[in-house]
Amino acid sequence: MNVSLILIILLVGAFATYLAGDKLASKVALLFSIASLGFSIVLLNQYNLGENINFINQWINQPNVSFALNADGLAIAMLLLTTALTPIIIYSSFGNEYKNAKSFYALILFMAFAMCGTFLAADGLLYYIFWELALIPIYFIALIWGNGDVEERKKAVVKFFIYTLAGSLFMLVAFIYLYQKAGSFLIQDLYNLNLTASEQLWIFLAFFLAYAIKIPIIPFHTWQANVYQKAPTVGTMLLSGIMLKMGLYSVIRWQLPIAPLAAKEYMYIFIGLGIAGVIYGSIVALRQRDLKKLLAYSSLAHVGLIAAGSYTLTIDGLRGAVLQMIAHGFVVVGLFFASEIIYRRYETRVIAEMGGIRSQAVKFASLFMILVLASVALPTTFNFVGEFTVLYSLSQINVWFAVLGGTTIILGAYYMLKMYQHVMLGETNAKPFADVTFNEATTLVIIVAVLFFFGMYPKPITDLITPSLENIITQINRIN
Amino acid sequence: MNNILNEIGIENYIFLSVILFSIGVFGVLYRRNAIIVFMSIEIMLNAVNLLFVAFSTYHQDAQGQVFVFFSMAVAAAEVAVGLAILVSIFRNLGSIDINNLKNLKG
Amino acid sequence: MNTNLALLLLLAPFLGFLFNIFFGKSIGKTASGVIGTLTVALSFAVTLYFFGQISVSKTPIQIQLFDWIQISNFKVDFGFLLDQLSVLWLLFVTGIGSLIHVYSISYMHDDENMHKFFAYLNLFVFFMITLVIGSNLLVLFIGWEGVGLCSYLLIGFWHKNQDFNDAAKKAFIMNRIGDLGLLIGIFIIGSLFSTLDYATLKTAITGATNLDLYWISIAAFALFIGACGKSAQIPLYTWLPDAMAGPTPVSALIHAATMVTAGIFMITRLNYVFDLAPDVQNIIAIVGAVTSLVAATIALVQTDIKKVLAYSTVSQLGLMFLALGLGAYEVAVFHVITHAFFKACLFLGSGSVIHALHGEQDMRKMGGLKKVMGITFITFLLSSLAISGIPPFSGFFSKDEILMVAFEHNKVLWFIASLASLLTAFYMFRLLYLTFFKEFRGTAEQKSHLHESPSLITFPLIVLAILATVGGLISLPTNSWLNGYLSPLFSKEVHEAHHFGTTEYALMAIAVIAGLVGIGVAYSKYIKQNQVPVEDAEITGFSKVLYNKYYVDEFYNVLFVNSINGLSKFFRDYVETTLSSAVFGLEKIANELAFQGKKLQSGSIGFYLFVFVIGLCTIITYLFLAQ
Amino acid sequence: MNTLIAIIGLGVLCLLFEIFEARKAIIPVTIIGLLAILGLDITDYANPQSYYNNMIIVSKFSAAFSGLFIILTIFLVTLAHKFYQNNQSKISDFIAIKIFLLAGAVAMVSFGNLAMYFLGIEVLSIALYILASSNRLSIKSNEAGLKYFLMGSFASGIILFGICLIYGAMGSFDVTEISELSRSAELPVWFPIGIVLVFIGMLFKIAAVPFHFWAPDVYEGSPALTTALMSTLAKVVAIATLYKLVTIMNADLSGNFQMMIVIVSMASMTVGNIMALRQVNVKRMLAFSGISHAGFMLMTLVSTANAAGTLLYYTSAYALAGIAAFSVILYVCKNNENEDITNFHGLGKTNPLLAAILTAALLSMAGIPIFSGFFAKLFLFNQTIQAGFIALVIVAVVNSIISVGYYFKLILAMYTKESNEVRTATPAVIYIVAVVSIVLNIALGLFPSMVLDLLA
Repeated sequence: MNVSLILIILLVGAFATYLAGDKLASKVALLFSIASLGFSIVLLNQYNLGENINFINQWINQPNVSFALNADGLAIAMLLLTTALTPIIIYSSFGNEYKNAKSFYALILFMAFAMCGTFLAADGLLYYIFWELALIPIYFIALIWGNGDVEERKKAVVKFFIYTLAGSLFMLVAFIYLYQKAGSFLIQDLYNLNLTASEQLWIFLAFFLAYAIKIPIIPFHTWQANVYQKAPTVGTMLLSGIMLKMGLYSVIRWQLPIAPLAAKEYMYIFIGLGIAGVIYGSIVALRQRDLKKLLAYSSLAHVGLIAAGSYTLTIDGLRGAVLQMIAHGFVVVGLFFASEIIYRRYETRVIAEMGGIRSQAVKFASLFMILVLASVALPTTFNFVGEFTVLYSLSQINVWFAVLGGTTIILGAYYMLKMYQHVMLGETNAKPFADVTFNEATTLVIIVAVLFFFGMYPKPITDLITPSLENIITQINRIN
Repeated sequence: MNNILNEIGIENYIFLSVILFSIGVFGVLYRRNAIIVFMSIEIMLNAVNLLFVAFSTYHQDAQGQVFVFFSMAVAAAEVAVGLAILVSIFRNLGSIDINNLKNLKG
Repeated sequence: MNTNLALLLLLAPFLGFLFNIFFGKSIGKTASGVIGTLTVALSFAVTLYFFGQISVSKTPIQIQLFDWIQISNFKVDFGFLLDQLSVLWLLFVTGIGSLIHVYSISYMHDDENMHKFFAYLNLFVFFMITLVIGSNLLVLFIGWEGVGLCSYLLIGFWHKNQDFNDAAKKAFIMNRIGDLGLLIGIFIIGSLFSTLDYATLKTAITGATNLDLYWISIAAFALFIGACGKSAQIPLYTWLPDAMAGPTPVSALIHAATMVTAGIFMITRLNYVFDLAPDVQNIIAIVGAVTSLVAATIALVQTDIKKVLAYSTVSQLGLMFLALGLGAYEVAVFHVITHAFFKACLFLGSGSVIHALHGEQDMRKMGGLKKVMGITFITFLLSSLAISGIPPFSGFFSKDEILMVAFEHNKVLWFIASLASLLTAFYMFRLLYLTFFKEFRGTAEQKSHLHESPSLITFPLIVLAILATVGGLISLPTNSWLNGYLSPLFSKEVHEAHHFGTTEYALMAIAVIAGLVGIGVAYSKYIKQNQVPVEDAEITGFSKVLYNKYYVDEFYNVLFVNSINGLSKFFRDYVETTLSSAVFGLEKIANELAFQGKKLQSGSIGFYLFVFVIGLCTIITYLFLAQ
Repeated sequence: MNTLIAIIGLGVLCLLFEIFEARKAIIPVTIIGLLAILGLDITDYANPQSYYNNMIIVSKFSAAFSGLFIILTIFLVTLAHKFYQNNQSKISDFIAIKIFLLAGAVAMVSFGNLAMYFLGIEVLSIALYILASSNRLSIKSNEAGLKYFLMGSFASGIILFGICLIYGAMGSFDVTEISELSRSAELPVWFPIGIVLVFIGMLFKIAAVPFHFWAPDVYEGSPALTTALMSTLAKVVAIATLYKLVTIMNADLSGNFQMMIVIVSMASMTVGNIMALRQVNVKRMLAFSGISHAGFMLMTLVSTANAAGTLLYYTSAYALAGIAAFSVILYVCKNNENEDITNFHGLGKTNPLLAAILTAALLSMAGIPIFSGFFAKLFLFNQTIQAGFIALVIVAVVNSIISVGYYFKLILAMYTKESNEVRTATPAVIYIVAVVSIVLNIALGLFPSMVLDLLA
């Protein structure tokens, strides 16, 4: 019983979904995603019982590549995030009709497969392969099922693909270089390398390019807003909910421990970039006309904060970053779903064309409100726990970082409430707005429940991730 | 043994054939008529053949001469094919000026 | 036992909230109102129990529930601390809370979303309780933000009016600015003392030697910013007057009695921190004094009955901060309590008036109401006397103590404060005269409907008026029960009831005279010469500046709001496009190259061969002739 | 050796079938024959030795590559079945020519003597000239043929001259002797010159910059099937031979020489990719992409230490992807004379499977993981970095980014544009070839050791 089974379930699920045909595809996909969720919970148990759930197997002899999956607390946390969000996302899409649904849902599961692989891989090359694989399904999802003018969409999506690919290819070069040094791609061997400062700097930068584009950290974010806007909401959820976290996770798992000297040397620059992202993203979000674009920039701001937290190289920073990753994953999925709910009724994403919805759809208004509050990190929501920890870690580096990063508290409230006011409040809208359906309600309620539960009781997650984060910290602080 | 080659010196043979070869090359470069281009190529090949013979004498070794036959046969085959192509081009275009053949470009 | 009771105390309003949200609409307005009220009353009962226990045992009750947030050098757990301060606060939070709930049952009865109103009120009480009984700064922060949220929800309760929504948003965001300060303070305290728990913190500070005073004062300052946001002090006070957009009971409960005093609560809680930062204390004192004066001046010319009360609240809060800054925490607390009584009463009274006039808030259209609205008038009068500091009403004692402390420390501050209280007396009676005396200036249609409010409204008024009258008894200058009760909280010795000498009596006299002068001026102006404030258009000179609140809002708009929005527009339209075109630029270059390259691919064999030969020659040269 | 003989025998057989009026049988028999020959080749792989006093040296290297050639030929012959159905009369000739071409190819990788090498290269080239111009009535095809012929024979002249100089310096055509002699001290200056001339001739054959100009025109002009053959088989043969030459003659890879290779390979990949960006004709686009791939393959030459496996892997990955792509192109462009991208509009809807296959092929060429193209690049980069040419790798990386641009142009056309014509029923062979080749490609990706270890 080991983690490879998760990947198998999802892969088989993808094929099964494709074969199930357009009628059944969504159901089958949901089934398999739930199965994977259940299984990852089983894994969690085994892990807590201290059983060995890792999987390693020689793959290529020359060069020496092995199929190594390694599930520590951190990986399992991210695994749970993925396998929990996937069914939610799939379930949320029941309200839409997709042509050629079988391919659509198959791609979703395949993407989940790739992302889980990325989180689990303990071999550099394997990790890289999963990393790239995750790109292909989202590319097609955004391209084929996306919305808006085809030419525009093509431009945005191709830019996204090439841009991200460009980043990751340099990471590949870095990995090969490391391989030359270590004689293997296994993460443990890479950790044990003793690289000179300059080597570390170059490797760090190569990694950074890949991650900064994926996360995204300004000024590498230009692909984001357009793709979010053009992609179908399901795709946007996958991108913002899980895929961004791949980048952040990789920073913690690969970049920092492998090149700690560089990370320490230039810490301020990268924290600064993250915080700049916070402020920039928040300010740009203020004046967005398109709801999804606004959410995209808000998510730019949040991930900026998370990145800043990770680059503090303190246990608090990392812990906060991971907590915030999970929290943000849920809340952003909820918010994008809310935008989709509006779109289903009003056929528009332009904020100016909305307004006066609250008086027609009370349930929806309340749930949406809660999500907004969660995203501005109101205490008792999960996001507060993460944001608090991150800001605390920043204040440990330099209190001004905390002050600047903390502006997200103010600006975030500003643009989110402004958005809510113009989308939901005001004189009753002329166009009728049916309140949430059962499907929509349940989806949102699940998300909200998760946010509140872990907001009041994050201990389980904290206990899960802390040991592995401490290992990583020791890696970072190792003498070399 | 004193054969003529030692008196003249192998270098001169090389120079001669290089010159011939170059003439061929220039012919190929500057002539428009496909037939003449063929002939220039033939000059190139024959320049080489000459050098082959020279070397084989120089080394007192027959391989070179054998090789000449190879290359002649090959050249013949090439020309056969080439002429065939030319004929069909002439059928289609009514000219064999290679500067008229610019449909494929960009 | 205590744990369960504490949970009951906390969760009763929360359950009320849940119930009203989910079933409120179905069970009908009155029922939901009653349930909302009962839950708060229940908490009040529990509070009374704890009050008894504490005042007997004098030992705080600590309750740990569960681990909450894990930080490297400390962990924050979710727990309660019930001591003298928190229980005292609970008393008037839940007490006045339940009174206002009763009031609202009648007041909000015409509103279709009454159940939601009560749900929000309950939620507010829940968060307020959390804020008060939290055992550490982070639990306080939950309540802190929670009450902010509820005030947002309640100010924007009539969400169809975007102006109200703007006011709500403004309140929330200005609070958030303060919250950031509070957070920073929490961070610094956390990293200095590795704890956020009040008890541990207190021992840590009182026990410790060679404290890092520099950082402590920074922390104190940050915390003070937080308090400014919540308690509407300069520069973060502008949200409070706008917050009057909400229903009047909300103004009474949140924006007069309870929430706005959270800042004072926090500073009193952490008095041992602030005692270590004298500079910050000075700042607090000055800010408080200035705020009280500025707000009072603005209140002089306002014509909206609730706006006047709002600015008076700001000014009173300023006085409390003055006291805090001078280290007289118990005095501040005393004024908080008395203020809660009379200000709640005033707001509810104004609400009663507005209710009678069907939503009319402009004093220029009122007058002569004392004939029809007897009870409202009486209660209003009593509270006005109290706030004006006329003995023997409660306000007299509390305000007088503040002035005395001020006099001891700094004459200037004392003068400002006295001036402020003089003005207070003036504008309060201006309000009183314009509203209740002379002839009714409203429309005949309104006149026909004039009526005294129903008992559900008058009952709370009466209770509060009584409290406002006798509330001073809890801390008489000579023997103060309050000071004794609170003394365990304060690290430094509470200066006991002042030995009464001539100065003290002189000060008292001055204060009273000041109050009377204010009243007298108002009387001559509005009764004798029976002036009525002119229409907005005709306001001129300095009073115009006052009427427009010194143009502070406009100033803030230009300075912050517009600049940020402009920046946002600039980023959106220019920076974003430039950045993305930078990426597309590379693509363009490649395409241009391709375009040029296609010309090279000319299709001429001659050229191809030529390049072939050139390449050949270059390679040969490079390899053999270059050496 | 047996392989070579068998192949020629098969070629003759084809011609005989023509005489005996058994055209229907030709393709099946050829395929079966080729499969048999593949078996033979495997036995050759098992016991390497040399024949006819070193005229032919069968080594693991030659056998492995011959195997690849044979497999490619099988695919091409299978495709031919549909391609020539409209002019049945020529079929035997074309098949026979392909078989002889294969013979030349095998000779080129298993030569032990420059004479053999020269013959092989000429057999291959002449066969290609014929195939290029095989569409008599089309001017394009004629032009392609002539261009290829003129430049090809010019290149042959260069190669011949090079051989001659080598012979002059060494007095022998036997590669083993030459390599022994070349180790000895002072050599006449014209020995390295000869090597370089031969090298340049081969650069022409693999269409490396600046000897690449013929490729796009010829690829575009020739019949699609021939283009497929050129871009897969011919290119692979050429690069393999070049590799063998460089290794076996251990021509002194002096710093300059390596630098030359590096520059040429950089130039090839860059020019190829940039030029491909603006192409509308798919065959032409793939020609340029072939040029850039030639540049990639040249990277193996800078570190010949144990690059053979890598080269084999890269070539098979590239060729298999190429076959898959061309089988789709053959299907799409069957009815219309041009191969513009517009023909691919809406293929994603009208024929999802083929569209998916073409996508996979292109992704493999672009080097996206799980397709063998990615691993090919990976191993290549790995080796090159090992050899210390990091700059070259960086350029290669940048190029693979550019390449995505035009590969995706085709994918986008298939999935986002609306179809402009009704598709005819798809012949089974297309499916078979496409599916089998792409499956092989992915299999290589999943189990790279399968191929790598052949020449490890």
